[in-house]
Amino acid sequence: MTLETFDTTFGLWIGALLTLCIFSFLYKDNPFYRFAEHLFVGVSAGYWLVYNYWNIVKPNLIDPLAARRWQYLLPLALGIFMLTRLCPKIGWLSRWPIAFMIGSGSGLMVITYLQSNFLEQIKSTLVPLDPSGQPWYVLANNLILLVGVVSGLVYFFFSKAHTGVTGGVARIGIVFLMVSFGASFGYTVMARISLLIGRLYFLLHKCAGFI
Amino acid sequence: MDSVPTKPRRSLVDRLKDIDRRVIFVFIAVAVIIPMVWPIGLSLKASPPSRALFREVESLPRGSVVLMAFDYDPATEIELGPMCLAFLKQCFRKGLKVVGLALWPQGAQLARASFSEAAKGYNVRYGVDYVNLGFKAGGIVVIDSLGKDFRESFPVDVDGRPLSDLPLMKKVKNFADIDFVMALSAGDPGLPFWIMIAQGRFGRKVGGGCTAVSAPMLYPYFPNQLVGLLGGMKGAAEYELLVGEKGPATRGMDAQSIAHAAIVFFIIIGNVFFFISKRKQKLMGARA
Amino acid sequence: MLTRASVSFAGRRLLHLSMCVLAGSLVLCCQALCQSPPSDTPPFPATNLVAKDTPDDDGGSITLSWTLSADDSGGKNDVIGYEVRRSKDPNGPFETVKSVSKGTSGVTDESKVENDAGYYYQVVTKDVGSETPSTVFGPIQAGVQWFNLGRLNTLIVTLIYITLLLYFIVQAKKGAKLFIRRIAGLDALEEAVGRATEMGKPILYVPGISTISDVATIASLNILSGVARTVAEYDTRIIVPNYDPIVMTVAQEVVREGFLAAGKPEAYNEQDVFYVTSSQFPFVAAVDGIMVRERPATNLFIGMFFAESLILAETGASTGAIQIAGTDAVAQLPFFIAACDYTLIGEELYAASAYLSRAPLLLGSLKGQDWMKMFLIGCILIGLITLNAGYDGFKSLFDIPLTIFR
Amino acid sequence: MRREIPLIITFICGATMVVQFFIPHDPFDGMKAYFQNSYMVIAGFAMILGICNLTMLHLKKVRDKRPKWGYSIVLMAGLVGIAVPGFFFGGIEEKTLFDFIFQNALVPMQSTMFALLAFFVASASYRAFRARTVDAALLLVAGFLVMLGRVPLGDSLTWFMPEGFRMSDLANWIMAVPNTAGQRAIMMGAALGIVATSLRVILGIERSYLGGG
Repeated sequence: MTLETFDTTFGLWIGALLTLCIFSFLYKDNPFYRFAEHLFVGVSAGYWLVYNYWNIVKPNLIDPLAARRWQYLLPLALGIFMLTRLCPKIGWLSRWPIAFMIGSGSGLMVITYLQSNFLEQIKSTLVPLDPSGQPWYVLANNLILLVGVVSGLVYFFFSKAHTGVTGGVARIGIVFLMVSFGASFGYTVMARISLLIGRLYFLLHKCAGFI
Repeated sequence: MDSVPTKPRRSLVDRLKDIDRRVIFVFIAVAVIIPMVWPIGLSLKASPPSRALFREVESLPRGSVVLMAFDYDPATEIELGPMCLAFLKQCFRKGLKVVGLALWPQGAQLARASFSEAAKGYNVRYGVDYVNLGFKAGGIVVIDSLGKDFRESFPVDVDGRPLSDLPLMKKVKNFADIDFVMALSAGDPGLPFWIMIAQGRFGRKVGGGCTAVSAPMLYPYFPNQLVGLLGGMKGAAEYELLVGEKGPATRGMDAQSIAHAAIVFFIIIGNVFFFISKRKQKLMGARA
Repeated sequence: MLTRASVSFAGRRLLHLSMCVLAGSLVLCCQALCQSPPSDTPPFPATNLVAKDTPDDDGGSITLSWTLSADDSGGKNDVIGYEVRRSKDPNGPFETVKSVSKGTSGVTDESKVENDAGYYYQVVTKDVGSETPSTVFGPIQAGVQWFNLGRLNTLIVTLIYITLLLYFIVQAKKGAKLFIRRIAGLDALEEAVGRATEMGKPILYVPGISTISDVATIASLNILSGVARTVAEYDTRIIVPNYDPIVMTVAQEVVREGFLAAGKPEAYNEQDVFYVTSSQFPFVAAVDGIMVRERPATNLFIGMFFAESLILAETGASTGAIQIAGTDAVAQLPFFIAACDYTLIGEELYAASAYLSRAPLLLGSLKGQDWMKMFLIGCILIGLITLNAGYDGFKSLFDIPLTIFR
Repeated sequence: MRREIPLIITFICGATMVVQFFIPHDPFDGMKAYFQNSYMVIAGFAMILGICNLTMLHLKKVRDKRPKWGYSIVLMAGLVGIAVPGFFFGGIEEKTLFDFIFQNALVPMQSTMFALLAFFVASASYRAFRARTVDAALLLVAGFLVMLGRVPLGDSLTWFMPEGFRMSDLANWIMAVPNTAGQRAIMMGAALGIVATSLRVILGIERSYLGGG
């Protein structure tokens, strides 16, 4: 047995055991699951720490600073401020980087969402209703789409009680929302089953050589 | 994860209505495992896109060169891996030469495994009948560069051997020497780029395989830009059927259909029990 | 991870389908015409070459367009492609900056274009054995713009929205009475906290698995602030596992302040607001563990969620907890609706902080949101009417980028 | 001051991000990239904070010999076991110890956790897809039809219908029309909520993230 095949076989066995540990949760909480869960959390936290260093902190901070690009001192300072949380006395300084992140994040969201979810969605809702030259069902579909979007939006009116006309339209909106939820659910079922098949194939074929 | 403790003296219907979820779990597990171990071979008819792909490859003369793209990762291997195996077996049986490459980083390793698995039982040699060029980042740019010279993006193969040492690559310079392109793709970069460049710009025949989720988006390319398409596990199972090699997809497809049926069945009985108990409650209410 | 984008694909599918069919038939036509044998005579040149500064950018780019050669998809049809050549001198020498395949009638040149330098361009039509240059166009300069006209519509919508929000906020400040409809999921919050107190069990609050820059997370932390206060008043324990260290930091502040506001700062236990890991499934494994071991009476899943939503909600349901979820992740809403007792859908999540605090400023902005929705519906209706009257100018106002000024 | 400065920072950063979107000219054109880079760096530092929190929590459990403290040792072992080789022995390239642990422990557990969904999707549909109310009935019918339309069974059940009106076509129609309408309404509404919340944050109206709503 060469080192490489040993590696592969050993790795497969670890993978198989951990897979079974996680599956055991379906029966009930048990020491095997608890073991796998804690290992899982520890390893993934360590993984992210290392990954963060090599893929973010090093190329985006240390390398540019080593090349004397001083504009990177600001993120360095903010990053260090973030760590002041560790000493309670000056912990309030960590609010600065947090404010920076929340502020720039919010600013980006304002324009991104107005552009992609407002303007673009309006545009894709504007479809010709003119029956000439189109089969009747295209027209019908476009009308249904329109009714669905408008009534769905009315459901989200907060400053009006859902009574009278508003209530009626909002009710139609709920119908569309419910159909949409049901459909999305049904659409996903098959993909989820393939995930399980993938896992079982790993166990039965690659590990046990069963099939 | 125990179920909610049940009150004593509940009727059978009530108890079935709030069945312990672990019972459902067992049914699902059985519905998936049994067909995987003992494939049933539920009647499956190859759809036109799968059949078209099969016929196209069958019609290629012996010695033709097929370029195969492994643009996926382990997460989608269960869907795309079986397609790849069935397709490679067809190529090896027909005496076609296969050049593999990957636009996804983990594709190169998957290609290595697939080649060695498919090569079992066929008299094929690495370098002569098939090569694995490995991974190259860049997506559409890489595909574009193949039109000029393979060596631009892939100066060496996956193990670092220069292409000049590989007999097969001596007669393959660029797209002009490729007779067929087969792209297995799980997303971006993937099949649409191959269609755009290899088919659109260089006029190569392109076939493809994709996940079930992205199949509806790619079907419209068939048959004008794509000579054939395999969609998800179903497409893979169809191809296994055509090639005559019942493999993992046939098993998986059986498992998927039966598990799906099990869920449908549970939804139906859930509603039946629900209505029975509702009617009973109504009757009891009327009596009281 | 599943993304928000993955769900909107169904909507675009029809459009995509028709475009693909169209593209497909075009290619077929080309192939059919390609059969004629190549010849040695040079192709006809490309004509009407025009170059202009690429609009709405920071310079370094020039956009070119031309009319295809008569031998491209017509005539002898033996054109294989075009080369775009550039020089600072009208007499050359010209260097090739881009080559494109046949049938292409425009490119953007971004290869080391200096701003405010005069360039001359030429397009060379190529067939197998020969080539024909077009007339030279120039000089043309690349420049930097001060305003991106292509985004004017986004700016106008932004300004309208800000005005509406500020107007109603000012009204609210002046003391205008503002109504807000019932939101069942939020009404249930207090009841859910009360139930946990009665049972002597903790409450679990998961603020989503995203970062602080996701507005859904900020909305969730706003709700947490209200929940923490109620929890402190009821003397109940609250457990907040976190996916992101910064969200954890903020969550700690928010919960501590909640206890402080309820007058019970000593009851706050910082170890109950903790970091787990920034990886989706290990995080879920840990939260599942908490649910089956601590058996919280109430689970709140509020914020941004991905494929793990159903794992959390089903495990929670199996422990018999009351569950309230809230997210705007369209792909995950169906699972929360199926497995939780109450679900805040989309915008309801963002209305929550106003609903819970009844702070007039927040209520005012809610009113502004409703007016913006009216504006939106108005745009759709006007657009449909004008479009069906045969005028598509209104629809083009929503183009991204806006091209009416080009 | 402890509260004002953060509010000012939030406002300036938010306003800058909005403005840079409309102005391609210097100095705004590079602003977004610079902010995003800084954002990632801060997040990188914050990771240390997270790890410290996790470590202290579990070391405390071990020190106090709290119930089941042994699992905390497993967790710490996992953390150290992958971090040490990742930092000091070979980095994160292929065929390192770090990569071995990633491929053979992390990936299988991740996929298995994901695969649990196959079971949960079944149990959730058993409980939720019941025609208790009109709304639930709508959910049930739409879900059921789409599920059937996705497998060959659905089309065989509707063999008597003309081509184009079978179960799979119906499922596709539900996905393309009512489903799109519902999702679009949610997306537009949510977008307005997101933008309003962001603006409130930038303007300092919503400030509970600083603690003390």
